[in-house]
Amino acid sequence: MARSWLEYKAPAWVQWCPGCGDFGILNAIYRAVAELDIPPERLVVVGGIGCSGRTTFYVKGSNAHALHGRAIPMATGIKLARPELTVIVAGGDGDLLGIGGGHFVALGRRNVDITVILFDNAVYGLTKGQAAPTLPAWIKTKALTSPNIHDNVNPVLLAFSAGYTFVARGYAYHTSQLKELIKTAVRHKGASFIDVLQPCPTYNNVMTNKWYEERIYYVGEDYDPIIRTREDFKEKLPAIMEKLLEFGDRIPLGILYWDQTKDSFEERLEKIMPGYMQAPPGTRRISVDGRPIVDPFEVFKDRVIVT
Amino acid sequence: MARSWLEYKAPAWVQWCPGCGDFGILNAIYRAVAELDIPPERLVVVGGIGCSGRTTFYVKGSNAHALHGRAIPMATGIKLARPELTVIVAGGDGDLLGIGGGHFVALGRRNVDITVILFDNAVYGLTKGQAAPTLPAWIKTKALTSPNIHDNVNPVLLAFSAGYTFVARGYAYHTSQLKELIKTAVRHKGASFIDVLQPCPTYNNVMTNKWYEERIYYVGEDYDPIIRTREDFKEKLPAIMEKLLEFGDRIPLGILYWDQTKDSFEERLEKIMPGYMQAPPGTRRISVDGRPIVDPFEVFKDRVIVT
Amino acid sequence: MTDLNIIIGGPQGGGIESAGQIAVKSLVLKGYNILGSREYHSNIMGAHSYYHLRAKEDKPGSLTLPVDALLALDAETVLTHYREVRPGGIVVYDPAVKATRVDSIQPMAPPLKERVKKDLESRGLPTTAEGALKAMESEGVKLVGLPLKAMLRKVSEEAKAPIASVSKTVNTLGLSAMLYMLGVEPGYIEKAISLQFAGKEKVIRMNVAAARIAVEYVREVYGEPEVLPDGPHKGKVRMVASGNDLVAMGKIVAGVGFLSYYPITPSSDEALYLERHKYVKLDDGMAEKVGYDRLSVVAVQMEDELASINAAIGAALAGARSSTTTSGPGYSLMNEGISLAVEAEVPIVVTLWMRAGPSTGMPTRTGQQDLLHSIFSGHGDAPKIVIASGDHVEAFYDAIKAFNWAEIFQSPVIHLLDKYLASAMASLDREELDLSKVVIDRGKLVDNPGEGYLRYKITEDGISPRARIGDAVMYMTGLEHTEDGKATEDPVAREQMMFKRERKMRKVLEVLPEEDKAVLYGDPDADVTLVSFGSTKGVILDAMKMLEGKGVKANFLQIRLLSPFPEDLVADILSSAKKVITVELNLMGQLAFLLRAHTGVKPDSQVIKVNGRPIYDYEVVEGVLKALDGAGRVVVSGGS
Amino acid sequence: MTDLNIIIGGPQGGGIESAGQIAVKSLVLKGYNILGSREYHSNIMGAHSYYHLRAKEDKPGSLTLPVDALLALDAETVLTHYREVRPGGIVVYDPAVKATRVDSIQPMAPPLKERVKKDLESRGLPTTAEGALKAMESEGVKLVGLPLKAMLRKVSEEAKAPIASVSKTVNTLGLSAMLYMLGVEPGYIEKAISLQFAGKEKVIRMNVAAARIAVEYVREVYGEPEVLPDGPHKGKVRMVASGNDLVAMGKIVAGVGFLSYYPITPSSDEALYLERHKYVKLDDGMAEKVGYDRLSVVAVQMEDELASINAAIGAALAGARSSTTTSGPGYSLMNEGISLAVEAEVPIVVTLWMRAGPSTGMPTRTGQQDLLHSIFSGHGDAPKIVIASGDHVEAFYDAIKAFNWAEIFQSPVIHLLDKYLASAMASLDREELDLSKVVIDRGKLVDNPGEGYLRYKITEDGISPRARIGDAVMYMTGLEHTEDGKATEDPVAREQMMFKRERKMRKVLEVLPEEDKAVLYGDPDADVTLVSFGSTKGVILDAMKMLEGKGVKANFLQIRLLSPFPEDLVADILSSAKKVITVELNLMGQLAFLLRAHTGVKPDSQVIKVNGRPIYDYEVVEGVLKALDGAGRVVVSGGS
Ligand SMILES: Cc1ncc(C[n+]2csc(CCOP(=O)(O)OP(=O)(O)O)c2C)c(N)n1
Ligand SMILES: Cc1ncc(C[n+]2csc(CCOP(=O)(O)OP(=O)(O)O)c2C)c(N)n1
Ligand code: SF4
Ligand code: SF4
Ligand SMILES: [Mg+2]
Ligand SMILES: [Mg+2]
Repeated sequence: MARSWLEYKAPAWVQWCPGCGDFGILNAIYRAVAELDIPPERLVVVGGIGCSGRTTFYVKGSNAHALHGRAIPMATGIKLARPELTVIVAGGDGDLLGIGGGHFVALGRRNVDITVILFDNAVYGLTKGQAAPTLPAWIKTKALTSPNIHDNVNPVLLAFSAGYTFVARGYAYHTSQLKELIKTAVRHKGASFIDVLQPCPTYNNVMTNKWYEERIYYVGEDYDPIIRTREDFKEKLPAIMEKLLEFGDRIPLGILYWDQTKDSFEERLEKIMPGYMQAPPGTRRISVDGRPIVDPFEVFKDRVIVT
Repeated sequence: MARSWLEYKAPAWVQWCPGCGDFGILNAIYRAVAELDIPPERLVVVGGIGCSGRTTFYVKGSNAHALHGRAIPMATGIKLARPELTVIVAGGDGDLLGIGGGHFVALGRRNVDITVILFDNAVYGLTKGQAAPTLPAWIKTKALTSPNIHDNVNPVLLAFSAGYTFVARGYAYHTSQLKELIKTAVRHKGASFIDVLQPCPTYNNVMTNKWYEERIYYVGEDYDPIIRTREDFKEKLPAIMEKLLEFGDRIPLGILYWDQTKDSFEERLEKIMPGYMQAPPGTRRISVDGRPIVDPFEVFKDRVIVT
Repeated sequence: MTDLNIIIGGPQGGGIESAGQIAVKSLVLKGYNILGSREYHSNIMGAHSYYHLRAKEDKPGSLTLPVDALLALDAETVLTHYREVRPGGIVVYDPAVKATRVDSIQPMAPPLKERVKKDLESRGLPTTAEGALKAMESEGVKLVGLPLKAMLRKVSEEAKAPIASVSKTVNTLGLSAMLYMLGVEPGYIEKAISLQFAGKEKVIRMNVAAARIAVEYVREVYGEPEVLPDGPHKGKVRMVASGNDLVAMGKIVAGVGFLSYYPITPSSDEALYLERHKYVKLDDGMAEKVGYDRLSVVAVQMEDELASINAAIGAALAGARSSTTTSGPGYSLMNEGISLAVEAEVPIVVTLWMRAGPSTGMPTRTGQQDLLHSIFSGHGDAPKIVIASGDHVEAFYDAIKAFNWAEIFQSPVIHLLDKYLASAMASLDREELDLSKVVIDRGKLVDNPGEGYLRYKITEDGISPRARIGDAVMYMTGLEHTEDGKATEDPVAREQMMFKRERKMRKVLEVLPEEDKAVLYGDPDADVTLVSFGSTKGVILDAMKMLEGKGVKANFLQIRLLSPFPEDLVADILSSAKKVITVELNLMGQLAFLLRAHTGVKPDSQVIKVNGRPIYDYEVVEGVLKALDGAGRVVVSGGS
Repeated sequence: MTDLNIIIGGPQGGGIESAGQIAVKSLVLKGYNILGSREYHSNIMGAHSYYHLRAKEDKPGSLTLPVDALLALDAETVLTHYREVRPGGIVVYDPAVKATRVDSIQPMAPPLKERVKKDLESRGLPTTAEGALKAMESEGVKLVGLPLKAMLRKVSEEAKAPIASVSKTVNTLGLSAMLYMLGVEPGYIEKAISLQFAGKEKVIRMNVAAARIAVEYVREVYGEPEVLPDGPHKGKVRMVASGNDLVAMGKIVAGVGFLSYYPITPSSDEALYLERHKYVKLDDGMAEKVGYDRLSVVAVQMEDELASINAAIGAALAGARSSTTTSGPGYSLMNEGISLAVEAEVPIVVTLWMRAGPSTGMPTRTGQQDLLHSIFSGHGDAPKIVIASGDHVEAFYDAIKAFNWAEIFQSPVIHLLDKYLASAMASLDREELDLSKVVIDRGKLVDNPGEGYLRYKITEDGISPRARIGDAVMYMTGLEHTEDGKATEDPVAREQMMFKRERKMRKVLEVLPEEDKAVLYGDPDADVTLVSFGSTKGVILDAMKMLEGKGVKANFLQIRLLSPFPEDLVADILSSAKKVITVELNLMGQLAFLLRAHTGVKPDSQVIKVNGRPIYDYEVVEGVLKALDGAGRVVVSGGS
């Protein structure tokens, strides 16, 4: 714990509404990265567009504020170019599961070592409260003109289905538990996902702090989400599925699934191109004295003809 | 069975390679719609872009060949404008799960009454054999320069997670079983999904007919995928999850999950706007003698001020 | 002649929008025409926001600066707008904010802080709200201090409600005080409050109480003000609506059946307004005529703009009048769908509310930066119809015309508007939304296509009979195709289809009336011709009058149809122009570029504005004068 | 002077591509320069495909028609190309196809069937392959029948392999027969076969056997042909590569670290070629210098083009030379990302291989329809660099320059090419890919940004020092921002950033050498100036010579930089042009439009081609002659 979380507070006015759950998540991030002792310039927060995505401006880091829905591919490019950096995606439910739904699934398949934090408020905050993909059907929050007729998607189940190797759920106002989840997720080598239930006092007048408090609970010590072998998977799966599917009167928090058997994408790249990690694309030299380092007639022999 | 399947054969050269699994799927579609006795002009096949998407040109119907990945939203527009039509989406794994992944998930949330048939050959056929999202990791099919380092997505699990209310798997060369699956899927009122394992003899030299034949089996009579009540769901879920997750040495075929408890999107629209189905947007009159049927000063009273 | 200009500023979420609307309604009730628009940050709560409005006997075409009255609901407002009130004007503020230092205002933009501090320092004033107030005072602005805290306490007593629950009336307190000082009788204010909060009795009561307390206070301190004379528009049934509202209304009147959208500023409010009216009860007579009694519009929030445009295309294929609405970022994502709609000849209307780009840019600020992007959107030769509305009334009619043209020419129609028009409210007379001018024309839509139907039949005008999907065996595709819609790569068939699509665009130019292509306002013999498109129309018309006062005779060529470009008409009009100056809200001079490309006319000067704020009448005047002085490009930068 | 033109046609999947490449290699080995391109359907197997090639002593800039020899591997080829062989030329075919009726050929495009039937009927010939052969014969084409079935049986015997496994040599049989008839010695053919199938000994053996059998057969039936003299390019180390290959090579030479892509014709083959060489062993000396011994390029197939461009942006932010490659539909999807790269000043290279649109269009056919779309891609004022390569050599260098410019100007660079260049193979000399001409310039990239780093520092040239993400605390955003990358909506800061970005584009025009902006070929005093961009370069240069033969003195202005447009340079050059004719492969005359918009010059005529086939030298000649005769627009339509 070399650093104080204050070192990560960027000098900027935090624009969220009073009481917004985002403050809790932001604090959890500050504390997690401080405890992980990540130098701010090595920390990359990639934000989507939305209230949530503004996190990039509030955490001191080497950050990128992406397009709406495109934080994951941008983070993928950053991470693959510089695999030594810590990359965290901060996005809303509209951002990551609506417009970015395709990328959300694709990251699971790639298992790139990125931590995705979903600010799950079930509404589109920044655009004034429309229904987000996590809003259950028939709820009518205040900005809707008629009840929502879309079913809600289950983010943790979707992440599991897509192939994320670490899947957890936290609650925005439980900063220290959330901080621990984030730390574990960042340490995990692979695509990790944390669904953070986040009250939006301004627009989600149904799924309020009270609503959540009545439902959430932490999975117990006896719950074992860790997959160390393929046999583990078979054995533990029924219990894991039960937790992944549970969302209603009771909502489980904590690490729900953690597959430790899979290589990250970077490790797979290293397998097919040994040496990649040592001289990654972002930082390796590409010229010597301003000249290229490869000669086409040497490298592209398959196109050379000696007449 | 008023119609012969031949009535659905469009006069066009079928451009697939000899032995392509797509022929089997096409035949199953012909037979299914014939047995369902759908008038060709009421049948709408919406195709993606790919070898698979060409199905739109081969089935006689009132068809639309969409953009790559966009068959589902286009089909959604068609169906919601004319809910009385039968709408079938035919797309490849690249189309529906790669570029169209976000829409694939969104259709589950909407449960629009559309049948999605996935031509699952694990490769991008039409663009010459690149890896598709369903190609397992470390396989090196002939067009790849190095082994695939992406994990495969599990289409039936993803469909289930996304909220599809009918999820099945078929095999391209088992035309009559597939025909039955398609019929049931089309009859189901809601978003239905059939993952059709489809050998691509030209590019997928690993997941061949032989490969599949060694693995596939049909779920038995004892397997009950039907959810009629919320209790059913709890009870049957473990067995269903097992089947949804099974993909390896053994691959189950048949109806894997069938939730009969949910309203389709059209039914939900009808609930919030009774009368919608009787005068749907596609066919209702919008003018009388070339004049509009509503007057702004009558309808938009909230903006009227009497000074 | 009344010409009343007001700014009402405060923190986002602090009731600025409703204060603005109450002001608008008060003045409309009083018989004036109004124009009012909100400037706000892409933020939910706390950032600075202001309502800017103008009331006149005739129609105000433009907002302007300086204003006659500033209502400052916080220190930031004082410090942001203190240079925007005219000598002799008033500022209504709470003395409690005086001590607030510039540096202590978190939401205030750092560059603005620097500028304000520099200015106040250069005047030898403290860098606090008080400094700014002093600066105003020294320039002859009357300071009207309101002890808001004490007044709120009073409201709480009168309304018998705790302070916390009446605290939201703080805007009404300020507003009522200001309006009263400007000569608006309390009765109008109270009626406006009732209209604003229609249906919420308790809220009305609280706010009316606040209004009374405010009026009483200022009357006591500043005496009875001179009453503002009534405007000429009394005793009428009028409408007060934003551009967003009017487009939604136009769509419903046009018979829209399907609207897909993905939320994005400034288009969302159009969708929201349409959703509020998506389910309309018809009267019995009409019900009998059309065969149904409840008109339902399927309005679907899609998962993204790719889905929006493709769903809209699907619904159009199935026969619905179909539309989607978006702004720049969303439109960028729609490019591929636009190209499909061109190739497959699908009649869809895409409403494009321009905002300040590039990229996410300034989401809640205005601009006209998407002109060339929209015209050339979609890969391939993808010609389409692009129409830009100049004002609220045009926005309404264009929303309807867009559907007609989409169906007549079987083409996507891009309806260009901007954030300024989106949120600007205008007062309208019944005759301005005149249904007798509205025709519903579905072009070659056929109900019974019959056997052997060919979706892409080659015809002389390039337009084929169009059947709904579901009514005939047919094939629709984005691949190049033969007449029957089957994919082909035959070089001859391909060429034929390219020329077929080209003919349709020629037809557009043939068929459309001149008023939908380009309109010349003012004396054809003027000394200078201003050329513009979109929401600058009213501003330029106002500026023309001001220029006349300065001895400059200008006329104004409004380009309505941007694609296909009415080159002959425009060239013809410009051929007699003595000097050509374009006015537009983008950096590269997109209209100027288009003008030269199509007509060869290179504007003598360009007046541009790119700071995200609407252009004001005086800026056009200033720009034209500089241009006449020889400036090649004049950048105007007004507004906060 | 040798000028040998050949078409090799047959069903897709029937070895047309490899037959074409063997022909190319044979002729290169023989000392010629070649140009060869494949025309094919968007289909995997069965549709008609053909290889079209030309061999000359000097560099062929264009393919042309009619050809000297046609190899028809099926009836469809005979019927598709029978009007494309010159009198005195030869057609090699299998007599077994003679009886095939036009109507019975499933893959053949219905409109083509109609045209062929009409033509044959009008000549009183049967509507069969035989009819087409007769038509050729009557025009002086020599028919060379090959009993392919019997010959295959022989191959099977010689190779001691079953018929089924040798059936793939049918193309080699036909090809060898044709090449031999044209005077190419069997040794070259065999060597070319070995090169083509390098590493696959069995395949080589089988095909060499086939070649020998074919040669033997034609020698027996038609006698020893006259030997084609050797070309001048013998005894050299040369390269034969496609445009796709050369761009991939250029990227690797430029130091690309990251390539994201989503498969799409015609860009996929670039990605494929790069992937084959993504992992390069460096020699020890170089390894020591750079500190690593294996260069690895991260080439990732993304889930779509949205992901491709955003991942490329991410990698660029992290310091990699980063690129993505696509064609029209994919580029449409990248619009939003392009706009972000402009606003956030991210150096990425987007290779755009144009194909026939709009929409999915004709995926495997060529065109230049994305010029304006690419220039105006992305909403907002989003200026970017767009460069178009005229030929293979330019494609290689431009791929490198694009990275330099991207990094120097911190801007997206769009590298425009087309399907024709993508698949066209050309022979190149070592000096043509001269590394001594290549500089790697990373602009203001800083390794140690230090404290207080400002990503968007306002500078005179608009370019800020650029640090890699991961090397400094910083903020990057697509929102409008202050120098430190924090979002702002301040009107003044906004304007500053707009002008900063504008200055960068001015700088591009200042810094780039003329040869990268626009190049005039030929006599400046010519009677007519042809203006074009992209892959028409070689064709126009060839046509200029042909025109000279017809007494028309033409020169050629190649526009290399399309954005920012070098208006002064182009205007200057055109100011002395006597007559201006644009040549381009799109419908609306996109270059002509651009030309007029930027320079005021309205071309006197336009020659366009839109049928998806490359333009041929004789078409340019024909177009120019018609234009000189007064035609405003000449549409040329050659090719099958
Ligand atoms: C392409 C595009 N479409 C739409 C928008 C407008 N937009 C900005 S934020 C947002 C959604 C915000 O919701 P969410 O992602 O849930 O984040 P939250 O604000 O709730 O944290 C939308 C739709 C955009 N910026 N870009
Ligand atoms: C936006 C866009 N990107 C890429 C393509 C090129 N493309 C055509 S088909 C295809 C993939 C085909 O694979 P799949 O969907 O699995 O269908 P299959 O051919 O295997 O049936 C691609 C990438 C396209 N048409 N549009
Ligand atoms: S709108 Fe909701 S999510 Fe956004 S800042 Fe306010 S409370 Fe938070
Ligand atoms: S490439 Fe594969 S999927 Fe496509 S037609 Fe051929 S065999 Fe079928
Ligand atoms: Mg949200
Ligand atoms: Mg596939």
